[in-house]
Amino acid sequence: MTDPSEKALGRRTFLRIAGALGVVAGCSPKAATQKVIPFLVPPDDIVPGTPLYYRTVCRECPAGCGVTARTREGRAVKLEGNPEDPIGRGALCARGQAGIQALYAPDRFKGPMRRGADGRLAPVGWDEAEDALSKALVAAREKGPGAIRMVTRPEPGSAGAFQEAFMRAVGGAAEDRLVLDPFDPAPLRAAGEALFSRTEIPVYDLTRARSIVSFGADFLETWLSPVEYARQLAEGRGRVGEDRTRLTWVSPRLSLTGYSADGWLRARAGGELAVALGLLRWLADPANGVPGLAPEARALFPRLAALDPAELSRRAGVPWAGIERLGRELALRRPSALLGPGQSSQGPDATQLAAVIMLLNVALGNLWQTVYYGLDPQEDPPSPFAEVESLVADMAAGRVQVLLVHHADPAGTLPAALRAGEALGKVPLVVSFGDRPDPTTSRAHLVLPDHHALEAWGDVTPRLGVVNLCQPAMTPLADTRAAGQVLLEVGAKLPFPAAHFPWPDFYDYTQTRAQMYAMVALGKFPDLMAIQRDALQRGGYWSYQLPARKEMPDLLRGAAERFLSLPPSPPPEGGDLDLVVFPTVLRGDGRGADLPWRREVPDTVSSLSWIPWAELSPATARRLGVATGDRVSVTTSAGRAELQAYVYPGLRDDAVALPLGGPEALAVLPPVRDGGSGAIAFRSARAAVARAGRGKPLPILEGSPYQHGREIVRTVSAAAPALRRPDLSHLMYREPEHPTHRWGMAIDLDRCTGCQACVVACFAENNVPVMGPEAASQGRYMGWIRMERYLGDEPGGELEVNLLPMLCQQCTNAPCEPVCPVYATYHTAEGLNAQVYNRCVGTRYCSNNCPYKVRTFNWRDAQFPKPLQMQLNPDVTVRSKGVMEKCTFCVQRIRYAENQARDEGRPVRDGEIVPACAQTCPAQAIAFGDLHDPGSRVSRLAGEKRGFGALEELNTRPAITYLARVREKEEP
Amino acid sequence: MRVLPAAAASALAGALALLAACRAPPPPEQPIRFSHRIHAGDNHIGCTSCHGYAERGPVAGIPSMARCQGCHKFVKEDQENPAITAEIKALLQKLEDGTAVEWVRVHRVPDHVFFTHERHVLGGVRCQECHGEVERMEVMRQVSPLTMGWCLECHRRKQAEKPLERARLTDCWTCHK
Amino acid sequence: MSLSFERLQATVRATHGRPGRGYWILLSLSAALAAWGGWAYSLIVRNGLVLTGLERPGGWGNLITDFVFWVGIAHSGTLISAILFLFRAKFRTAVYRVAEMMTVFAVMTAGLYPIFHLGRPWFAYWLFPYPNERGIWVNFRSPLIWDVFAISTYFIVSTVFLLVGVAPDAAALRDGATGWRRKLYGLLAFGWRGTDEQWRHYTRAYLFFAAFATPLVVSVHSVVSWDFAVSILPGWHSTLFPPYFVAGAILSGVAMVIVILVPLRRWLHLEEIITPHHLDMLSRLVLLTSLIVTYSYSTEILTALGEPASDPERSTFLYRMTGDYAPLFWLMVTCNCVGPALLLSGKVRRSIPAIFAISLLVNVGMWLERFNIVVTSLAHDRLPFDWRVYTPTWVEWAMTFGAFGWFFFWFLVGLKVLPPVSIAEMKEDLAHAAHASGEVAHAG
Amino acid sequence: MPVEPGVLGSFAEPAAAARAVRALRAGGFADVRVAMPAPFPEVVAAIGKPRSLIDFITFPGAIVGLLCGIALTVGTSLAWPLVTGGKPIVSVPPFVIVIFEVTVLIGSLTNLLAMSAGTWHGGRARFFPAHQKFNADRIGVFAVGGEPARAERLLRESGAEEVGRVG
Repeated sequence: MTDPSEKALGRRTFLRIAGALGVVAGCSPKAATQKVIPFLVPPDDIVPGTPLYYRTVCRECPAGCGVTARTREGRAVKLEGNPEDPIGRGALCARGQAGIQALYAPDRFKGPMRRGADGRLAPVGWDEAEDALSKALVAAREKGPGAIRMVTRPEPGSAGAFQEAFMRAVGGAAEDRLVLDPFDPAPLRAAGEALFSRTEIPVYDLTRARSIVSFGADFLETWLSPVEYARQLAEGRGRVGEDRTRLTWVSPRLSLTGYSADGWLRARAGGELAVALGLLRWLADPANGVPGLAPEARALFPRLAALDPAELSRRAGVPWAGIERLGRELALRRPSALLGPGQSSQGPDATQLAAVIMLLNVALGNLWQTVYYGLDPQEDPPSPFAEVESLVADMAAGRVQVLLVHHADPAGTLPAALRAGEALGKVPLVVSFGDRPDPTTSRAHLVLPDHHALEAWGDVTPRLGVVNLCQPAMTPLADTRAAGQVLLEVGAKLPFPAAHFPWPDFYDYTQTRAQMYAMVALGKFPDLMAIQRDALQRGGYWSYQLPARKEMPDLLRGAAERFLSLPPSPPPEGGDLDLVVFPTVLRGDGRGADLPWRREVPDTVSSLSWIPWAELSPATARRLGVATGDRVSVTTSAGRAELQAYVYPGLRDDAVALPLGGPEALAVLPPVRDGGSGAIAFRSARAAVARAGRGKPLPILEGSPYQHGREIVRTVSAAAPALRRPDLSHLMYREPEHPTHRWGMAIDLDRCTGCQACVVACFAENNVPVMGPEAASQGRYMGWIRMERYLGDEPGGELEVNLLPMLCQQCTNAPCEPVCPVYATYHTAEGLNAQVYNRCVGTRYCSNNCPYKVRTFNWRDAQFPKPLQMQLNPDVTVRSKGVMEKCTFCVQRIRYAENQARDEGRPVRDGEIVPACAQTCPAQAIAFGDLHDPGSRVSRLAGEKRGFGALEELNTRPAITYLARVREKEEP
Repeated sequence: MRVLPAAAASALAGALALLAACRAPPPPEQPIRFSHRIHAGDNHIGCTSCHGYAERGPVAGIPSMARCQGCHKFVKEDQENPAITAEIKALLQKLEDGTAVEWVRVHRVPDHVFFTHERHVLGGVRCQECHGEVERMEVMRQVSPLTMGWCLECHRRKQAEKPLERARLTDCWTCHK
Repeated sequence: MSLSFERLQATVRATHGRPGRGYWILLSLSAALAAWGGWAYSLIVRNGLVLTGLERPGGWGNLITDFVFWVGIAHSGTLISAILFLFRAKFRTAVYRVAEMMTVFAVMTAGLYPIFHLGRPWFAYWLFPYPNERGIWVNFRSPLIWDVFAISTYFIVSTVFLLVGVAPDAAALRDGATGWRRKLYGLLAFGWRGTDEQWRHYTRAYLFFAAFATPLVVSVHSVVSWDFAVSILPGWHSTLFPPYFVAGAILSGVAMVIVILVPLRRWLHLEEIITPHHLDMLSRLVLLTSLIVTYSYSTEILTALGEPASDPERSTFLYRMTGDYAPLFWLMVTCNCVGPALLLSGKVRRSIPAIFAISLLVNVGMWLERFNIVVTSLAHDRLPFDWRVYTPTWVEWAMTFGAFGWFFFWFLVGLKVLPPVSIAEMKEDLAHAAHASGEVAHAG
Repeated sequence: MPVEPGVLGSFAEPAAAARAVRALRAGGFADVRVAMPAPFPEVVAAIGKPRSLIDFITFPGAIVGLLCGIALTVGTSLAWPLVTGGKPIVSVPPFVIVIFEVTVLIGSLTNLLAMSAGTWHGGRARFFPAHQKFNADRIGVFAVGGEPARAERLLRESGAEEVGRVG
């Protein structure tokens, strides 16, 4: 029997043929005879050479943002956020943008495989594979309970539900199916349980918060729902003065999220709890007379009074004054939101930290203002970590006969100290539904590759009232099958009646569930079919709204008290530095972190790509005799890792920081748990760091991270809200005129978080080639946008991080243009700085003369290993070696929109043209439009007092206006 | 001052274009000897009724097999001309097998040229202006050089009519992206 | 001096005698070096500039440095022959032929680099304005196009100048020569018979050539300097560049002449013709131009240091003197400023080894000067975040040294076919020297 | 083609040759020709031929070059006006550079042509009896027409090494 998606979409198989029709840019121009193969039957919704969009869901992280997949001639070429989806609202993060590369990954499995006697995986037929599995299941069931286990990523939807059904059918208990999320915010759930008996993840609405304090929760990178929270933070930004949202970052390390903060409380690793308790103490203290404090909080003071401020500030590693300052701010600025813990602050006392933070929210009356319970769908929540451990133990003890692994990677995403890899080796039959090699599939005996999300049916419920629907945007590339489908077929082969499911195939199963959702919306539409069609076109069923304040969970009596004492400080063993591990946007928890874009695009904080690194503060580096680029060994009680050092002033002197998402950090994590929730304690170890010799040249982007007094990135404050701009009125020549449009862009640096989503989007839209680590270390990074990150004015000076997303400024007086001998670059009538690849001879003079250095040169021919070339955007030339290239403001999109407008006989509407970077920006920091149209959003922004042009004193007249970051003085 | 070199350049372009046209390769051998003369000429079938995408997208499109079948399920032979009957038989065979005819491509522009039929057709450019008197062609062949100078010559002419709103017609990015 | 026409002609013809082993060794060495460079370049053509050390921001490196260096070398020739001709500087006669040969071959070398450094050299012909089917021409606002015109004009004019000067000598040599040489000189003499009617037009035309060449010389290196000066890059953007570059070019050129003449006069036994007096005169030229160059250095630096600390220009110059490339900078200063300063003393000027050594160092220094200008400025642009150090790869070095092989190969060939000194003009001088000293200017 | 009839004397010294030329011309020999390895000023003076008129070809040549330069730069820029760096389509300063180079190029090439044309006449075989030593170290004075005897005498008197009749 065939895959339902093929049945349902049989038509799409023709699109492959259509591919032959479109002149696909990039293939070498040959005059040799070409074949043109017509359709057998023309698909009615396809016009070759024009895009076709499908709504589906991003599965790169549990946030579950809705996406729109743009397809051309039947192949998905670009992912964009679904503007109707309440979570992402049309935005997508860097990882989401890169998701499409998993679809075309060259190393993707071509079909089912089985490990032969020689220990190698060999292709095998689906029937044979499924037979093998069913036999094994029958045999395993004889061995009694717990012999058949399943590890899966959170699947809040059909897939999960069906897995549960299947496991029941084969006689498994609920805990035999293990939901694994390495970044599971279990402490939040545990704290909710303890305080309000609500085992839930709270949902935040930061739009209303006037002050936000994050205790190491990287809510702009990976924490809970980063795209959503980045947008919410941005809504409170971009204005000077009182009503601008203030963000305070409490952590030993200034992370990317910290870059958006107005204040950084350099708490020592583990000091976050002391800070939180200190805050609570200060707020509850009647002496400080904080108005409108929740009575519950006041009641806690007697207990809190026992805490000695001096001790608190010692444990926190910050002066008491700093805590008081923050307390005062929170007292004044209501409502606020206090977030945490995140991975970097998730220690042995994570649940207590989570609870104290929640108590602070309660005390300040943030509950039901900015912090909500009752929105966690509690669909398929990650299992308690204790279960993970017991599973590993069972596997090691040989009690597990069959292990089904579904898009989880226990061997590659859990601390090495857990020895999950070894344990897997003890299981007779490991079955993986993974579609790409990873440490777990490399240990699997049977690989039954699942579809990529863009090839499959399904649904995801990330939030109560949000159901995002998966639908195939294209026919599967390889001989893969939906995991649910495989289970269904295996079930049919099993001798247990319970496993013979009523649905002919998995597609029908998803549809029956879809009907269930559709019921809700019934009435708005004549019939279910209409609802389902509509939902499929729009991408989901949404009845999402923040709950009204009535169902207030009251603090359990006496629940708070046990969180109000400082735990004994841990013995200083294992080394003289605190080990800080932190997640990054691009590496995530490590799954799919090897995708080309995710490795090529540099991390904003270190500007390093391709490799993991160890951060040390300048003072510590000096003490250890380490310079950026040297190899250092990081040793803890758990293990040792050797990486290259990056000296970073945004880190405490008593800490060393490693990025998560790779084996290095996991190797040094000791098997310590959070007391309250049992979750992994990412923050517990102390590490010894030693120099281990010189390293290879670093694949680093940054030259000097200091502005050297040049005022490149400018800032404003309430005191000085307007910028002084150079007088450029004395012109030598008349400005070239732009008869129709003058395309321009405005980038709000007060909103920009440096999340790199725009960069990856640009790679995807413009066929920007990936050149690899050597190229990166040679300064041959090809990205059309790069995140320039300045740490201050002079080395050793005050740390003031300023981001400057640097892309072609489309100057009116572009220095690059007159120096080109062959007119390969010039100024168009619409004010764009055109680069004509097929005219370029590659003198590189334009790049030399570009003050912004935004032009990238093709030092060699770019490689797009099959089938990655299928992702290439047919509307953009693939550049050959020896050619200069650069940002074009996505001219292909401009021309597309202008073309549409012509067809409909109307002028181009403002906001109709959206370059890839602007489209995906979670913070909506980028605006694009016509500067001639005074009503356009970009014109309004360009006119703001915060506006400035990069290096504008050169009179290049950039078309990009940067809106200065707002830096308020610390409030008294 | 402006016209002289422009004239020179375009004259030269024209000359070269002519040259290119002259040394255009002989029309390629097609798997089925399809005759535009019979279809477009004798039977007055409009271009877009087969090349359906010409008004909707960049690619004009080769008629689908289903489209052929539309007529040829009735037109199965030609009494007076057995040769034609043979060709039709060949097509019918293909339709029976449910396989597609692998036509040999006649018109092609390099990959760095982003040409769109839609804009030209909707802009009122007659198909024949570029493809020649197709309805007279027994065998399809390329009549225009499809070189940059040749495109430009027309673009310049059209731009001269409305210089302002047609400024884009001589913008490199109109064809190269 | 008692050098007769006979002796003179004999000496010159002697230079064209059967080449010895030394000659062949030198020739094959040069050829091998050139071939090595050629091979390196073929790698670049096949794999792209990925094989160089270039990056962003460092878009230019060794290759452009070499280009400027060789254009500089090419300047001595026309300077010595044309400008000194107009100034009627007597010492010119003995040395200008070698200088002119050098010029032509140096331009032949320099001209290669703009093509070598292209990303797509197979489209190099797009840089020439020719009517084309695409109807698109070249951008005359681009300094690179000025280069195309300046360099090709300079090449053509100096070649013509050389050959015209050779004609009478060729006639003189033709009569004594046999075989292919006779044919060749017959060609080069193009019907020269030395009649008054011919001299009448010849002398006049020669004057015009000189008159054309002189401003050309000045323009060519000004244009090369504008490659940098018209850009907005700190360290390039400077009004000082044209005179500074011309002086530098002459400095390197004359130094190169000395470096070549000193061994040459020994090897070809031209001591009588090219006397220490001539070398003295040349080294005075070196001294003069070196002083101009030194002045330019100091002006640049001092004006930059006058700026506020935040000024990129200032930062760039400080970087040159103290940054990653500082050693090269100071070596350059030693070679170009300190070394030639020694020539102030007549004793040094009279010591041929000293002159030779100093000139050799000047050539090293001048290459470094161009490297400094090209590379350090790019490595230290306006956005500190992009600062990056450029280091050449072996491929670039191969092409740099290969150029010397290429140059000397042609020069050695040239020596064997063209008279290394102008016989006719020497005769003229001799006649008058003789006349003055009343003796008969021929072996009776 | 035979050399025109006349008397040829060869001299070692420019001064002597000059004397001979003057004597011959004083003696009524209208057409006195000289061949010499270098343009000895005294001899040239003695012959007293007017300055070459090459100027009148070279200078116009340069002007033509100038015009070509202007036509090329301005013309081609206007042929497809592309704005670069906000500078005018016809930006004079950069064009001047190219125009100058073209002027020099075409100017010196015409100069070359003019010279070749000018020297062609004096290079013909019949213009002067071929003798290689006149390219080497001797100066030949050639009196065309007139009384050969007188010519010989005058040449000898002015110190000719050899004297002979030709043609």
